[in-house]
Amino acid sequence: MEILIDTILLVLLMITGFSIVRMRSLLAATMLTSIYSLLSASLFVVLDAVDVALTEAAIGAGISTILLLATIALTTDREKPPQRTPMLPLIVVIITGMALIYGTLDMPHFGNPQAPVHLHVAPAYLHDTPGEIGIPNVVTSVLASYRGYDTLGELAVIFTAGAGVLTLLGYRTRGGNSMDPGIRKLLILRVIGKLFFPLILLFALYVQFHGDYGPGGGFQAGVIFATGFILYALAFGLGNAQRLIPHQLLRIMVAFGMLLYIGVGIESMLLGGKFLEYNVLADDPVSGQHLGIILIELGVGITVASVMLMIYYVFRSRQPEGDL
Amino acid sequence: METVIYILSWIFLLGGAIFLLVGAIGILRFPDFYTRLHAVSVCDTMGAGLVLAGLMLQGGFSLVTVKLLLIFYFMIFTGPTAVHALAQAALQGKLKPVVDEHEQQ
Amino acid sequence: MFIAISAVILVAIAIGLLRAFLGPTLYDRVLAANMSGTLTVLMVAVLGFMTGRPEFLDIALVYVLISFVSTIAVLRVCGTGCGASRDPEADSGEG
Amino acid sequence: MSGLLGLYNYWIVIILMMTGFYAVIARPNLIKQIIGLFIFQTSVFILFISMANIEGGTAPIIKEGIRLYSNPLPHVLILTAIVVSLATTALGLALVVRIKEAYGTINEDNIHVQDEED
Repeated sequence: MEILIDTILLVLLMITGFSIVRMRSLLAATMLTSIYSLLSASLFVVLDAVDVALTEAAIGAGISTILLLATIALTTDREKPPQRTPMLPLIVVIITGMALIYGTLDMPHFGNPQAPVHLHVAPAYLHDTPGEIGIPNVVTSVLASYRGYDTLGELAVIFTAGAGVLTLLGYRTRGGNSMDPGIRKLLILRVIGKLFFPLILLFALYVQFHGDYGPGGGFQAGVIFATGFILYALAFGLGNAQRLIPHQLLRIMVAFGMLLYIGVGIESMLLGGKFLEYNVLADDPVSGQHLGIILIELGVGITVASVMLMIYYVFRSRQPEGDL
Repeated sequence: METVIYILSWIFLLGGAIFLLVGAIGILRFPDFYTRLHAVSVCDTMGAGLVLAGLMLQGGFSLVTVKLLLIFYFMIFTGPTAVHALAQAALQGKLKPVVDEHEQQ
Repeated sequence: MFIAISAVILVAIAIGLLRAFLGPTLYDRVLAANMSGTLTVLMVAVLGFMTGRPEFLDIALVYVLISFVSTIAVLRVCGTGCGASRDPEADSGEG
Repeated sequence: MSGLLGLYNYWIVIILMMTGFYAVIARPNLIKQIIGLFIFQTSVFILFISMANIEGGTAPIIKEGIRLYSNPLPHVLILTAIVVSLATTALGLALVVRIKEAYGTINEDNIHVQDEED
């Protein structure tokens, strides 16, 4: 049954992809990109990747759509018709596609349990997690414990990207605490924004700390946190959001999350283990792992949330005054 | 008792599915943006509400029901707010509704 | 039976997508995206029951919140300015 | 799953990948290129997640009574990759904003023309 839904979703994704490329209005393309993201997120649910689905929904349909919109607001909505003939790119694309399809002929079939991917490392993770780490969500245990180095690297990439955006665009403080006339009209939005803002933050905390037991973890929670503050900024104006979480605080938080992560690693070295070996953090290895994973996830969450929110601030603060 | 709840949940689920389909046909067939808003409301309230109610009956009394209730609670607030904001933006953007020409004269 | 419900939801998503392709105004596309969000939430919920692991409703919850925030974002970030114009290519069917 | 349907997922992924690739190389508009890159990235995610799937398996969250789980390793890789993809997309968009400010256009052809004039 699931294969049927999988098939239909893939076809819908393909159609959406084609029409995104054909759209000449960039805003329309952005809206379709958001739908595309939601569709791929539901595909991930069908394919059992619940953690990935959570991330993709929060990032693809949420923040990346918002960033695209902010960029369009700063640049232009119209795409000029291409002057070059699209023949050459089309030929390149078709030849590459053919080569890749030829390559898939040797691949193990979809869902085959004997595929090489499933034979090495992964069975060990699935088998050892309950005993060694003691948490049900294997994705979290692999992310935070078995492959903690990788995650540190990913976090460093996010940190660097945040720093890069800040360097490229710079940051301008918004004077005043006034709400622009556009917001004044949206009374209902403000009431609902006030109602939902704490709920989203609460939910982000749940995702953060429930990540050991269900889908969730630092990456997802960080993005949801940032989305909550973005909702606040949308409903009450950027100036008010920046009074709530000042930009300087965000800069500190970005570094703090990274330092927390590295600090846990160094602490485990000081206690006689290897870098990021959580077993030594407590008397009993399993509770050491628990403590280590919670701290690491917290570090990830703090950095991701503050980088996302900082990127949003930076993009939006470039908008001309009064246009916000 | 169990069979009654089971049958009831399927009635809810099927009813919800019908409302969803009707809403979807509406968003495709209605002539202009303002009328399409109505079609979406059908999906957001009756469609979603009935499907979630059917799932609640299926799930029994557990954490699942609480989460479904939360989803329903969020939806019942977010749907109308989003649609209201959209309608207001469309009005401010000077999007003219399509009106029957006979009534206009 | 759950498969029937999810089939209906998929059909509704497909129709919503069609409206997103056709336009003709930006608002129609936002509306279609909003509806797809609602339908995706329902589909994830139904799928959770279908696969027998309904504890994944957290994902559906995230979808509700995210699709709301992104709908609001379109209207607030772009303001009334960029949505007012009809996309010209949508009318001609160029897309 | 056997026969051609077993490779169906990969083929659609390749078509999606090529759609994104086409947008990147054929469209002069920079934002459109970034959207194309987004499609490309998502298709790679789908490829990995398809490979992780095991027929009859469920999500890798250990629960009593379930024996077969999907492969968690690709999930971990893609989960972090999604967040990183957003970070890189943001960097690309920041560059686009700067290019717009410097050149007054985000059309690649016009930028080349302006570069040659200088």
